[in-house]
Amino acid sequence: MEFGLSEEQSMLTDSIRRFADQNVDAEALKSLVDGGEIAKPSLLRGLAELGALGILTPETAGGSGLGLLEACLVQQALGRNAVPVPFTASAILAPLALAETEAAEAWLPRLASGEARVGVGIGEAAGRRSGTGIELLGTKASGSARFVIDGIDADGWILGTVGGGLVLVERDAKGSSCSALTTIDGTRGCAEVTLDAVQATVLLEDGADPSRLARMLAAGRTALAFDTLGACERMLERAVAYALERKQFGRVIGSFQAVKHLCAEMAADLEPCHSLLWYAAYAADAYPDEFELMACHAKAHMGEVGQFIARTSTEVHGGMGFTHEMGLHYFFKRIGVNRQLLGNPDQVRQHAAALQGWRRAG
Amino acid sequence: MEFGLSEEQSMLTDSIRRFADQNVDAEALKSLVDGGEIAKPSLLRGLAELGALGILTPETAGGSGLGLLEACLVQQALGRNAVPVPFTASAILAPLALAETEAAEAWLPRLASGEARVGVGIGEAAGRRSGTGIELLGTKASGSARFVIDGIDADGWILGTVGGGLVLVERDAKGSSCSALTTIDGTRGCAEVTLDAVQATVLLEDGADPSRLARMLAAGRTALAFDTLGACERMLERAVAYALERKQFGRVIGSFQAVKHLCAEMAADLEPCHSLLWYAAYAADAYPDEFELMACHAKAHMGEVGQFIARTSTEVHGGMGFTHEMGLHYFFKRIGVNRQLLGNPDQVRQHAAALQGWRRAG
Amino acid sequence: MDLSLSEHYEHYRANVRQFLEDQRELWQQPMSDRDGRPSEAGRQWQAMLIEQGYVCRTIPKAYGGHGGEADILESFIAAEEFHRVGAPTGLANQGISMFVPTLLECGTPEQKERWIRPTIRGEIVWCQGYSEPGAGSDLANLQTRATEDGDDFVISGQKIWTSSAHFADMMFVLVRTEPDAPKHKGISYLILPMDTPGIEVRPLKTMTGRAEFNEVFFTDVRLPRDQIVGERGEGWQVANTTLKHERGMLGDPGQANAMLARVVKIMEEETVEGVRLIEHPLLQDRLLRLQARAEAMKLHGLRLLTCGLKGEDPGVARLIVKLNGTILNHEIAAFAIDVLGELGTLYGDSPHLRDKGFWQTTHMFSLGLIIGGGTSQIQKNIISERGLGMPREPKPAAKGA
Amino acid sequence: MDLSLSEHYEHYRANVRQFLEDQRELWQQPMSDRDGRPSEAGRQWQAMLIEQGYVCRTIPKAYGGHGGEADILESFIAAEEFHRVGAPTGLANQGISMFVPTLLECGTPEQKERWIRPTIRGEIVWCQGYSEPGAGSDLANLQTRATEDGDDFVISGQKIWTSSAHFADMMFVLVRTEPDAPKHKGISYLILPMDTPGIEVRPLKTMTGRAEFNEVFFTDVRLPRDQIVGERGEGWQVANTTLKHERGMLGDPGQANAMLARVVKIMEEETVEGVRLIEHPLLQDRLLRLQARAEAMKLHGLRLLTCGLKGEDPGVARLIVKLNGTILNHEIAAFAIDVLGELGTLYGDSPHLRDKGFWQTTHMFSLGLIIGGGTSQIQKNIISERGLGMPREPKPAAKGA
Repeated sequence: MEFGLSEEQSMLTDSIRRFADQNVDAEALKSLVDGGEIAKPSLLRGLAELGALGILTPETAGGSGLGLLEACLVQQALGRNAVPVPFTASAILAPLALAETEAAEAWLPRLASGEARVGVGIGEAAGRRSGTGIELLGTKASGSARFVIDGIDADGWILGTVGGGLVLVERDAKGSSCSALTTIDGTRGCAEVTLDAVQATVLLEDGADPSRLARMLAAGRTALAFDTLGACERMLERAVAYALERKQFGRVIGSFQAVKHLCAEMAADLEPCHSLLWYAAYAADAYPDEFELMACHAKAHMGEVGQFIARTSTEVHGGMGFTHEMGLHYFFKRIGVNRQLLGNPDQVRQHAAALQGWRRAG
Repeated sequence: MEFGLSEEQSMLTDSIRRFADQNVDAEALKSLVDGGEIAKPSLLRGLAELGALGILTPETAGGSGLGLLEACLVQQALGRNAVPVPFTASAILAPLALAETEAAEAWLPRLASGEARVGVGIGEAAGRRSGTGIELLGTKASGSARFVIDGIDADGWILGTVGGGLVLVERDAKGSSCSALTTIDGTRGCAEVTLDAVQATVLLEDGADPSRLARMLAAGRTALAFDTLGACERMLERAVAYALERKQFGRVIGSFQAVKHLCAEMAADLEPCHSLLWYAAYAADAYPDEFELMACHAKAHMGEVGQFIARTSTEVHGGMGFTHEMGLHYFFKRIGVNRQLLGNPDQVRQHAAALQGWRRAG
Repeated sequence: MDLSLSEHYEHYRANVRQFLEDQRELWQQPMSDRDGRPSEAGRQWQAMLIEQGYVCRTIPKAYGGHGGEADILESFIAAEEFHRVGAPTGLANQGISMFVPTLLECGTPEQKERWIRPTIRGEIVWCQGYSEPGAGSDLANLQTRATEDGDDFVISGQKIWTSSAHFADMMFVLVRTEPDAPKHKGISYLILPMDTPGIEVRPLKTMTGRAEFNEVFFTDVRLPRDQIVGERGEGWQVANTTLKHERGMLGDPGQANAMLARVVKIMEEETVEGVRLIEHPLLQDRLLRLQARAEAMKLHGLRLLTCGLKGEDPGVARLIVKLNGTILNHEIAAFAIDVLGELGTLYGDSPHLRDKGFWQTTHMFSLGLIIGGGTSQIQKNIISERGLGMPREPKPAAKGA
Repeated sequence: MDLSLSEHYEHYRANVRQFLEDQRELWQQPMSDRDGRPSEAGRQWQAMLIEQGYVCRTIPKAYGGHGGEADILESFIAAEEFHRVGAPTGLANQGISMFVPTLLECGTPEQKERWIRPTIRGEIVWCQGYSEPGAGSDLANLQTRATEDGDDFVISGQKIWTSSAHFADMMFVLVRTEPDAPKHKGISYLILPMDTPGIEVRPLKTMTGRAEFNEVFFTDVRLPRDQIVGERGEGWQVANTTLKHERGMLGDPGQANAMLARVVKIMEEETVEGVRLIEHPLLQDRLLRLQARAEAMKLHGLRLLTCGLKGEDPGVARLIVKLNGTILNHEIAAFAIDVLGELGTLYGDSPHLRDKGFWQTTHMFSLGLIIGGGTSQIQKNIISERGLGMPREPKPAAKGA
C-alpha cells in the first residue's frame, strides 16, 4: 500500500519542474506572455524530449504509455510556473479521443513529438449555451464549438458533438474557421471553431459510447484541477516568501498574526487537495467506476480552494500583488480560467449529484 | 428623512433593556432557565406594565397600537438578555392573527395584560414535513402542528391550516393535546399540538386571504431575526469584554491580532444587519409590497450572520465559552433555534426567489 | 424611522432632476480629453455644478466655491439623482478631494488664494505623493528625503501608486525633512510642480493590464522652501486632516444593488442547456445571499447619512464601510463571472465579450481596492481598535523579529 | 501510488475480521460501568486486544504489553476493521494514551514496573492534570504550586478540563515547583493518587448540558517527593514527550464520510412539501461541498499513513489535520441540523428527536474540540510557524499592553 507518489512519479515531477524553472522563471514568463508567445517551439520541443507530450500515448506510437496520474503531474508542474504552452488538449485530451481510432496512427506520434498540436472542444458536454454545439450529418460537421482548449494555431481540432460523438477536423478543412478568444489568462489560448458542413474524421459515432466523452470530460477536469493545484502551490510559496522579506512597521509582515493566519489557512486548504487529486487521477485506471465522480470532486473543490488562494496570496502581497510587474497575476488569472473551463464548481457539483443518482426537484 | 430609531423608539428599547438587565442578568438567566422557569409571572407582568405585551394591540383593546418595528425592538431587547419569556407568539403573531376577527375582543386585552398567552403554529407555511398539518372541516380541526411557538402552557393556540386559513383552539378544547418539545434552547418553549376533530374558532377561512398568513409568516421571520440580532449584539460585546480581561502569554488576548480580527469580522457582519432589519420591520406598514421579500432577506441573512457570531464569540472565549457556567451558550442556542424556526436560511431564500418571480428549473 | 422627505427636499430633488434633464447634452460629452485631463465640457460642467452647489458646496465664494452651508441630505439627494441618470458627478481628482480641504484647514491665506480656485475649476490638476515602495500599510515610514540647500528643498526618492501623475500639473507630497526625528514627526507636506526638473513619471501597469497608476522618481528636485503647507515636520498631522475629509458629493450607496441588477439581467438572458440561468436554484441562492448583503449595505448608508444629519458619531458603523463594500463588490463580480461561466473569462477585445469586460475588470480592481489604502487586515485593525476599543498591537521588544 | 495490499496484509485483515466476528458477543457488552470505569467485559476485551497486538503493540511484554514491533499499516487495517463493524477500540484514557508513553521514555525502571501493567489492563484509571483556569492556550503559565515540606511536596491550586477525574484512581499532574524560574523551567511532573486528602473534584458542566469534564481543587495536598517523573523543574520537557505521542490505534480516517452517510440517509427519508430532501438542489450542493472535503481528508489520512510507512516527515501536511478535521465535523453537524430544520433543534428526550440528539451534541462538542487543546487560532500559529517557517510572535516590549 502506497498512497503517494512513487519514485518514478516524483522523478517525473522533478524533471518537469526543473525544466520549467530553467526555461520559464518569473522573468521569462513575463517576456513570453507579454509577447504573446504561448507555444514557443523550443519549449514544446523540450517537453517532448522529456516525454511529457507523449506521456499518455502508447509506446508503440512513440509515447511513454503512462497513466492519467503521470499526465496530471506534468500538468501540475506546468501550472506551478504558469508555463505558457498548450498541453492539456494535445497531451491529455487528444490521446484519449484518438485511442483505438484509425486516426491514431497519423496523429499520435506527431502530437507526442510536438510536431503537431490539436485543440479540443468538449466544453458543451459540461453545459451547452444557446448558439453553440456541433451537429454531425454523415461525415459533415456543422456548428460552433466555443472554448476549444489550446485551439489557437492548432493543426486540427477534436470536437464533441451534440449527439455525444467526437470528430476531428483538420485546420485547413474547407468551411472551417477559427477565431481566437482573448481570456484573462494570457498563458494559454482558447479559440472558437465554426464549421459549415466540414468534412470531418469521425472518431466516435454519435451515441456509440457515451462513456467515452464522459471519461474525456472527467480527465480534462482532473487535469485542470492539477493545473490549479500547481499554481496554488506557487502562490502560497510566494506569499510566504514575500511575507518573510517585506517589512512594515519595523518587522517582516510575516510576523504579524493576521498574515501568518492567512498563510496557515491557505496551507490548511491546499494540503488535502493533493490527496484528493491524486486519487481522482489514479481512479481513472484503477477504479473507473469512481472516476467521474472523483473528477467532479477534484475539479469543484480545487476550483473553490484555488479562488481562495488566488485572492489571499494576492492580498498578502499587498499593493505589489496587484502590479503587473510582480507577475503574480499570471497565476491568479490561470486559476480563474481553470475554474470556468469544462464546468465551474456549481455546474460540476450538479453533475456530481446526478452521478450519485440524486434527482433534482424543481 | 430619518433612517434610524426615533427618540420614542430609543426610549422604548432602553426601557426594555433596563428591565431585562435588572431582572434577567447572567445569574438570573441561569437560575431561571436551569429551573425550567420560562414564563415567570412577575416577568410577564413587568413586560405588560411596560406596554411590551400589548405593543401591537390597538389602544382600544388595551394596547399601545404601535407598529411591527416597535414590537421587533422589544424582541431585540429580549434577545440581548435571552430573556426566558414567551413573547413572539402572544405579542406579535397573535395580535396579527386576531386583528379584525370576532375573537379579538375576548383575547387581545388578556394577551396585552399578560393574563393569557397563546402559542402560534404557522411553521408548516414555511415548509410542511410529512405527517404534519391541520385540516379544517367546518369548524372542526384535525391534524398536528409541530413547533407551535411558545405553545407550552398556553391558554390557546393559533394554528395555520393546510388550506391557508387560521384557527384558534382553546387549551381545554375536547380532542386537543399538547406535548412539549425539548429544543436546545432552554429559554423558550415549543410544543406540538395534536387535534382530533376539535371545535375551533375560525379566524380566517381556508383560501379567504392568502396574504394574511403570508404577512404573519413575514412578521414572525422579522421578529426572530431581531431576536437573533439582540443575542448577537450581546455575544459580540461579551467577546470583546472577555478579550480585554483574559490574559494569556502575559497580555490580554484582545491584543492578539487574530482575536482582534475575529471581533472586527463580527462587527463588520453585524453592523449592517441593524439597518436591514429596521427596514424590513418598517416596510410591514410603510411598504407592504416589499415586506415579504425584505423579511426573507432579514431572516436568512441574520441567520447566517448569527451562526457565524455564535460560533466566533464562543471561540474567542476559549474553553470558558464552552462551559455551562459562563452562560454564553444560552445565546448560542437561542440563535441556533431562531435560525430554524419559520424556515431556515436555505428555505427562506427559496421563498425569496419565488417572491421575485424566479421560476425554478429541476 | 421615517423615509419620507419634507417638501423642501422633494422640491430640491425636483430641481436637481430638472437641471440634469436640461443639461443632458452637456454632461453626455466626454468629461476628459484623451490624456485624462478635464475637457472643455468637463470644466464647463464643473462650473455649473459649483454654481448649483452640487459640488464644492461649502468652499467660500472668494476661492471660487459655492459658498453655502453643508446639507448632507441635499448632497445625498443630488447623488441619488446623478447616479440614477448616470450623470458625471463633477471633476474628481485628489486635488479637489484632498488638497483643497487641507489647504482650507491648514493653508495660508496666500496659498488658498492661489490654488483653490484653479484647482476646483479643473485648470490645475493634482496628484498625491504619499505611498512609497517601502511605505504601504506603514505610510509614516516614508523615505523620500527633502534636505535644505539655501532657499530650496532638494528632494530625492520615489513615490508609487500615484494616479494621474502622468498628466497632473502639481503634486502635494509628503517628504521626510527631519530624518532623525521619530517617524511621525519628521515629515513635511510640500507643493510641487510636476514640470520641475528631476521628476520622472513611469506608468505602473496593474494586473488588469492597464496603467491605472504611476511611479514617480525624484532626483535632486529643487523646490523653494516656502512651498510647504503647515510647519516643517508637521506634515503627518497636515496629511491626516486631509485623510479625514470625504468627497463633496457622496458615492453611490446603491452601487452593489446596481451591479446585482446587471447580473440579474444576464441571468434572465443567458441559457444553459435551454434553461435560463435565473431559474437555476444554486445561482438563485447565491444571488439572494448577495442581494441581502447589498441591501443591508445600502440601508446602512442611509443609517450613516441619518447620523450625519443628526450630528451623531456612528462609531464602529462607519469604520466597516470600506471593508464590507470592497469585499461585496469583489464577490458580486466573482459571482457574475461564475454566472457567465466560460464566457466570464473573456477579456480585452474578445469575441463574445459581455459588458465590455466589466466583470473581470471589477473583479481585479476591487481586489486592488481591498488591498489599497490599507489592506483589509489594516481595516480590521482599525475596526477593532477604534471601533471596539481593543488594544493596539504591542510594540515588539528590541531585536524581537 | 498503489492502493493494493500485499498478501501479508490481506491475510492480516482477514484475521482481524475473523477475530471481531468471533468475539462479537464480548465487545457488544458495555465497556464501562455506570461511573465510567472499565467494566469487567471492558478489561477482558482490552486483555484480548493486547494479546492480539491491536493495542499496546510496542509496549514490552514485561510491562504487560504485546511486545511487538510497530507496523503502521497493520494498525491502520485494524482500525478500519474495528470502525467498520463498530467494535470498541479498547480502553481509552489519558493514562494509556499519555502517561504510559511518558513513563516508557522518562520513567525509572521501578515506575514502569509499578504503573504500566495495571494501567493498560484497566485496573488503574488516570486523569490528566494540565490545564488551569489561567493556563489554557498558554499552558506553561500554570500556577498550581508544590512546595517542599520534609519528604513531601505540598500542593495547592486548581486544575480544569480534567475528564475522568471523578472516577480516576490517579492523576499525572504538572505543578510549579520553582516559582522564580522562567515559566517553562519551574515545572515538575508528579504522580498523585486521587484519594489523597485535600483533593476536591467538582463536575464541570458544558454547553452540551452534560458534565464531560471536572475541576480539581488542591488544598495542601501532601505527596512524597519521590512521586515525580523526570527531574524536578523538567516537567515541561517530560510532558512534551507525551504531547508528541499519539494513540496506539489510529482514529477513524473515514469519520467525516461516515457522518455524511448518515446525513444522506436522513435526506433520503425526510420530505418537505412532499419532496425528498435529497432532491433539493441547494442541499445537494452543500452536501457535495462537504463530501469533497471529507473525501480529501480521508485520502489525506492515507497520505500521512504512507509517510509514516516510509519514515518520511509529512511536514505541514500533518499539522493541518486537527484544524481541518474539527472544523469539518462541526460543519457537517451544522449541515445536518439545517437538513432537519426545526427538527434539528430538538434535544434531550424530546418527541421526534432524531439520532438521539447526535447532531446537536456533535455540533457543540466539535466546537469544544475546535477550542480545546489550543484554539484554532493556536493551530494556525503552529501551522504557520512550524509548517511554513514563519516567525513567532515577537515578544512585546516591556509595558506594552
